[in-house]
Amino acid sequence: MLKPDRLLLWVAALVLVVGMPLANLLPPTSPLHVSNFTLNLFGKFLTYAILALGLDLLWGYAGVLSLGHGVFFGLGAYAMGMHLMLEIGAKSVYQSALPDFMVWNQVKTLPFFWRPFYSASFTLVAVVLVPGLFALVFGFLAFRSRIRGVYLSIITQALALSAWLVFNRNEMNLGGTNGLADFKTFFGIPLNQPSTQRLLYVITAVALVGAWALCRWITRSRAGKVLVAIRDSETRVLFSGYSPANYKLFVFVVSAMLAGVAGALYAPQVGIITPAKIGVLPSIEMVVWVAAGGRGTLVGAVLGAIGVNWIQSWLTTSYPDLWLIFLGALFMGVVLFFPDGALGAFQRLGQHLGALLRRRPSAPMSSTPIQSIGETNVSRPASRTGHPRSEPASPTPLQKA
Amino acid sequence: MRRFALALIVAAWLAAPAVGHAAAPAADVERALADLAGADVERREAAVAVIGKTGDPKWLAFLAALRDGSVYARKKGGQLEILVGGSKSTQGDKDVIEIKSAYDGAPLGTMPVADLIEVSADRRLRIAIKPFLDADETRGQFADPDANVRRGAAIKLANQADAGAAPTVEAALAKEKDPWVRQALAEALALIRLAHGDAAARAAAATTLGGLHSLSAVPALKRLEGDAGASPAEREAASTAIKKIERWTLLTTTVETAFQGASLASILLLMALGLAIVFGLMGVINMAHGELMALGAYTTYVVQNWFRASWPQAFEAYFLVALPLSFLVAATAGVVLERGVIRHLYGRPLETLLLTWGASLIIQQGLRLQFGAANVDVSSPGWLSGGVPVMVGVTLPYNRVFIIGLATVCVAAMYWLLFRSSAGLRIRAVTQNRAMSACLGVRASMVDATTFALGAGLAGLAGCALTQIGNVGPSLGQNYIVDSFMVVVTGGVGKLAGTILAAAGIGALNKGIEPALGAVFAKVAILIAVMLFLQRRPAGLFATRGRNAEA
Amino acid sequence: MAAYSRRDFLKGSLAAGAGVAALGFPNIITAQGKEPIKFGVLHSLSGTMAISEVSLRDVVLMAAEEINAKGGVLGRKLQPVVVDPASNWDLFAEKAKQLLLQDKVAVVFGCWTSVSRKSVLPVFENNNGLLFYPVQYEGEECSKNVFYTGATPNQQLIPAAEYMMSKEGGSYKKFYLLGTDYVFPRTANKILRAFLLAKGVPKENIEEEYTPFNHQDYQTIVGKIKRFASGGSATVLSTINGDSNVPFYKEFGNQGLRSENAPIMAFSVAEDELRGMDTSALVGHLAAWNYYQSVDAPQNKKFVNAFKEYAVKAKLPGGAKRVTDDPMEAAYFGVYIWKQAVEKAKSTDVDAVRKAVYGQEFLAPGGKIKMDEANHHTYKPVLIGEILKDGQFKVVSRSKGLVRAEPWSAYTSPDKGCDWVKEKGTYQKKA
Amino acid sequence: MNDAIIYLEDVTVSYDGFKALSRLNFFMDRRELRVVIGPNGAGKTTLLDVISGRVKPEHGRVIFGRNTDLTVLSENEIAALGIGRKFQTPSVFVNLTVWENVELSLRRPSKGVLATLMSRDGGEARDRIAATLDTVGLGAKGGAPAGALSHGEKQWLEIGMVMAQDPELLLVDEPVAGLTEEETARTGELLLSIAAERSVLVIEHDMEFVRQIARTVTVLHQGGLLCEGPVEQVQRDPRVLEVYLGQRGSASRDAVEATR
Repeated sequence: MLKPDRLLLWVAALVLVVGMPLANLLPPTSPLHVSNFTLNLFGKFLTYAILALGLDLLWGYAGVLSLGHGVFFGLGAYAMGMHLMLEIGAKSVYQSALPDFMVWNQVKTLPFFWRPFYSASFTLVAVVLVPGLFALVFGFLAFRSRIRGVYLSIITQALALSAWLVFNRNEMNLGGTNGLADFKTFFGIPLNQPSTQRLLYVITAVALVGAWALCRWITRSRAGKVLVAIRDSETRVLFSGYSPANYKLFVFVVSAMLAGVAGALYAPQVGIITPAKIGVLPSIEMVVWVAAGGRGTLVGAVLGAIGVNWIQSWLTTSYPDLWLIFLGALFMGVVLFFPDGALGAFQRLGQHLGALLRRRPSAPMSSTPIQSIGETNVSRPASRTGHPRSEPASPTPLQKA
Repeated sequence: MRRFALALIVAAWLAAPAVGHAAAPAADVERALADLAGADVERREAAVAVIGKTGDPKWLAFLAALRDGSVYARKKGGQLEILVGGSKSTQGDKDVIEIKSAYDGAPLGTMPVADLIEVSADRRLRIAIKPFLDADETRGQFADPDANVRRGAAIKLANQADAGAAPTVEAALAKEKDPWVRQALAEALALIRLAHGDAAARAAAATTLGGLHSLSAVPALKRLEGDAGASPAEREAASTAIKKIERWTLLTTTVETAFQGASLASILLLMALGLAIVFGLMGVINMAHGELMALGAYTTYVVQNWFRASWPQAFEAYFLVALPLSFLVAATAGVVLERGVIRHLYGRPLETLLLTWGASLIIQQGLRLQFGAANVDVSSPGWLSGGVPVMVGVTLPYNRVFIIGLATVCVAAMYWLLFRSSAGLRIRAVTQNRAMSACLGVRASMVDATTFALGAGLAGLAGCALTQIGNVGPSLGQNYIVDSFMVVVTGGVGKLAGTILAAAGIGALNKGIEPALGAVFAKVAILIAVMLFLQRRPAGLFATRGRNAEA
Repeated sequence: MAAYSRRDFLKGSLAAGAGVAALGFPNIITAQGKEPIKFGVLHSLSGTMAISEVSLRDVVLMAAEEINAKGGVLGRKLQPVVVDPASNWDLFAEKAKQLLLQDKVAVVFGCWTSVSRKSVLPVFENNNGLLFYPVQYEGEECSKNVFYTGATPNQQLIPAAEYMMSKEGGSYKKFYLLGTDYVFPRTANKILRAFLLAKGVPKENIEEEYTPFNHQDYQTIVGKIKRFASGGSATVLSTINGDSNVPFYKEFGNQGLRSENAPIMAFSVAEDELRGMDTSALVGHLAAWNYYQSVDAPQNKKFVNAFKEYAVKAKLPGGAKRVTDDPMEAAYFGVYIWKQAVEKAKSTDVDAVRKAVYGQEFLAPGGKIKMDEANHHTYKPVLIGEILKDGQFKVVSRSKGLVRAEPWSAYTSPDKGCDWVKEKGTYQKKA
Repeated sequence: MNDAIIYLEDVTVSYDGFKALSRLNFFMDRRELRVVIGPNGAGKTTLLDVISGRVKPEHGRVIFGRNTDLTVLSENEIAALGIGRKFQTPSVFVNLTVWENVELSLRRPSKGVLATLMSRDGGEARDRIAATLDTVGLGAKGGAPAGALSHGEKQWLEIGMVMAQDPELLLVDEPVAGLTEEETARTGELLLSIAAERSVLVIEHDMEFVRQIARTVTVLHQGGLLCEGPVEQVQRDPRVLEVYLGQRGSASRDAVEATR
């Protein structure tokens, strides 16, 4: 017998994976119809959600705040994009086998690192491995030398900046500012068909569910507890015989891979990937999604990613000038008042209601708040005090004794 | 062809100075003036020649006015009268302008700009005017008290290398004292001789130019070196000179690079200083630092406009007012930020990071709504534009010299404040042990506010300084924030010395490799370097080692 | 005021859009003719590009108001749908989709950077939309669904280079090609280089260099230019993007370089950018465009005043200080070209309108312009301007008559052409 | 000497010039409960840091058991060898339950990422956890979040966690700082019971407590070994009186400070 909140979760998942595409199949006249545009939009949001899951695993659980996840997202997206570019072949504006930008960059032969991407299977692997390996190297250097807390955040931010600079450079043969665009087919299937978009959506949704299952499995395992422990007291973990560096590295790589997958699914759905997705700002925005949704709870991360972006695409239409102000306010509000994000807010609400209901002998529905959905909700208000402790290396001399 | 003719005329005129002046405009000049007001390019050019040929200083002054675009025509009776416009001003709702007669510049009162037709001098006309004025101007300029003016004149003659100019230059050289002007004059003379002298003179000139390290002579010398017709002596002289100059160029390039490094370092330092203080002393990662800089910059902009409007005569001084003001404005904003939100988050650096980033977005968009998305223009005061020559081929821009100075002052001030003043004592006390200093009656909250205000103020100062080299827009801060953070992290938190050293190191390194790698990859290289550096010292250059704090 | 009316428009359109999307019987709505015609405005109102693009939104909305004031198009009012892609290239694609699929707009006026155009291109082609692109660009593009009212390289770069080589230009012999690192400067310099070499300029007299977006520190580069220019007769052909220009020109002046000795010919500096600059350092330097606010023509005076009034009326920042420039003019007459085409086609159907656009003529503020009969680009005059103290341009040279647009430069891809009447877009010329 | 549990041979540690330990020689038997005392800055905590691998000595050797050189190992490797450390201020995982705290500390064949991902605890492990919790008197609170425990309970939980590691050598830093009389007494018994089958190295200020538990006492002074022996002998030692008991003031101030 499922708990009602668990049920809620499954229903939500079902609606996302099956409901939306089916609704898209309905005739436009039916009230339940979901337009291609909306479906495509949500497809994009779901890719963000995948990334958010990884980021949450890293930040919400292990307490490692990466401000450079745009890079891994970008790596995945570029890996996929490169394959799609090569698929275009001579159908491009210049009717050349080379990608357009190479033609106007006077590149005569395909650069060596492009060649492998002719192979679909290689691409599918690269989408995960390239970000993974990159994260492995970077993380190894960072965690081995015990760069922690804010230091790590700033280093990752620097990483985002330099990656952005490099990807913008046309000499890199990655399309410079324009990035990779104008994809025609997705592994042979023409992209401009609604059916393809629907397919992509379903793939993304399934990938999201998979990613969620993976993260849940990790957080439920003892390793998951070790991660939380690291956030609480890295030294204690160290002296309990675990190597925090390895655990951080592990989760860093996993989240990078998830980001890569997200990017790979993003590129064909949006039809373009540019360095603009890699830079400092996008990377921080990704953090907002998690923070807003509720860090430390997987569902929160997903909610945040979808919610924030939904609001963005609405605000940028109806109140263009206010978008940034809203984003900023959201940020400050979350940090100040809802350290555990929207989900946390709901939960506390739920708990209050639960309390009220429990007054009466027969509470109609179980008062278990949503928090018990899957995760060990690690960022209850307790975690607010938990945080500074969790960063021995944090430069603050002002820790209240 | 025409140009050559003009050159000859000028030469002739220079050779035999002080021709008698026509008292009143002659008929041909009258006609020329009429042509000037017309549209026919050829005739206007001819007209310039006519007026120029009179050699009358007053007419030359007129030509100068024409070139500077302050010549107008007004309908008078049937035809147009040519006038010279003076300073503009606003009377009531319309702009009016002082007008003077074309010839002797006798004031004719003021009249609305709208009623005047601008007699413009396009590029072509100005090229026609140039030789006449050059000839005359050089005279005036060589007499000018300002060394830079005299030097400018010399350089101009050097570029033209007209044979006719030689006597003027010699004359000037004879009575010139200032070394830089002498240098320029000698260079001009040598170049002229190189162009027009006989074999011996050319050889001598070549040697001289070599001795003068004249970079601008290299093309001419190269030509001479390769000139089959030239005598071996000349070619020999030329090639030795070229070698000499090239060696010198190497030196100057190094000096320039060094200065550029210092300049970049000082900028980084200015930006990072405030950050370092807030970060190091309070453990607050202030992502809004860049926006506080933007605030400082916009303050400068506002002050400038204010001076433009109210005190045009004191405009040069606006920057001196802007400096302290931008400090204050940013500091105030800082206090608001600190008291308003940040104080709730002490001891949680990551939260402060997110929070301040949110704040930065709001400030940014606020600025955009207030001042518009476009950049705003902040013009440099005279004393911050141009540069000072320090050695042949090296001119140090004043604005950069100024910023280096400013950075030095700020650092000194910080040191005094933190380590010599009682306020600094309190700050350090709170930094080290909040509870204890509270017991000792230090008002921690007060100190926090001051410290943050200080950091913010420094940001404002940096922003103000940046208006002199960069542009001022809502997203100004974004361009700098990451760099500043890198400096702070590399320097080691809470260590001024570290910050200074890091800024210097990064600046120098960056400028050292930029010529080779280009801007982007230089930056990337820096970031990688920092990354590897942190491998050795995870807590930066001057990390406080010591008994490990408890877990 | 207009701002508000726009808001209201917007709400209306959104509601309608939602209605259409949800209930989905657009045919009924559009059936009763008096329904307003919706058009999209796709310019960044926030982010880095807002600097340039906000003005384009303003001028497009102004044009729409003018047209509505004169009774609209086919007796129907124009109704703008303004969206903000926030200088975020993938948001451009998303917003384009939204405009075409959800709001079902008849035409979209938008984009500035080539990357934004490239990112929306597939959207317009897949959904057969119509985009008017108002900015001078690198060419080498030929889309069935885009009309380019800005200049192609041969309408800006080549004439400018020719001018600098000419006697009245100062007959310069050494060229420093300096640009921001993105597609326009890269392609522009590729073409310029090809042209200069073709004109017999030796390789060693051409330098080429790129800096990243909003690069601030030009010390090193200006140092290089100084050495390059020593000995005279050198000029800089600059495709530096708006933001980096101030630091560049300042450094240029401060290190002792003057426009008489080494003038800068800029391809991306227009009046609107100059608003944000301390022009004292720029005076005497040059730019190449197809329109300047200073163009002396009655319809231009009307245009400039109209815009200033509009800016005041709509309480736009800057108000009466606002200026007009080339992309704004191109955006402005783009709206009118579309209007004329719709009236000629008696419908807003994309294919009908496209055919109607071919050969359309219009008396634009800068002078009469003409849409090409086949290649989706615009015949324009070419003007070399010189920067004045007040941030305006003095025209120092103007092309004889209109110059035909060549999307494929004769210097880099002489074998290619663009034609949507006889051919299917880009085609290989028969040798 | 062959049944030594830990052996330091003229170890020197210095932070920016200041010598925290200078040529210290220290030796400890198996199943010994040793108390190290000494005024502030004597290098007591540094001694623990050196043994537990948190600080690497510039000079000297640190031998664990027969011949394992600790100076080349990292903290977690040392911990895995069987050296447990209890910090002065209790450090537990506030966001995990008491049970989970012990569960993580439990001694296991491998504490690598993969192993930890895969393995689930069997009954035997659960019994050990339960047992540990009982010994530290937290048996009832297994489900509570550690953040909710009182100061004393946290101290015991941490001791429990260290015991769960089943270490051969237990390093304890001021275990009774800030505890009530009664808590102090209980802690004392706890340590003594542990010392029955393990070696325990305790650093302490509170002389009362020292007398309660100590057999042999080592006095550190300025990073060097001052003297060593039974409590009463040490207390009579004039040097000790001079440097330490002589300034009981400082000792008690330390105690005060420790209660922060």
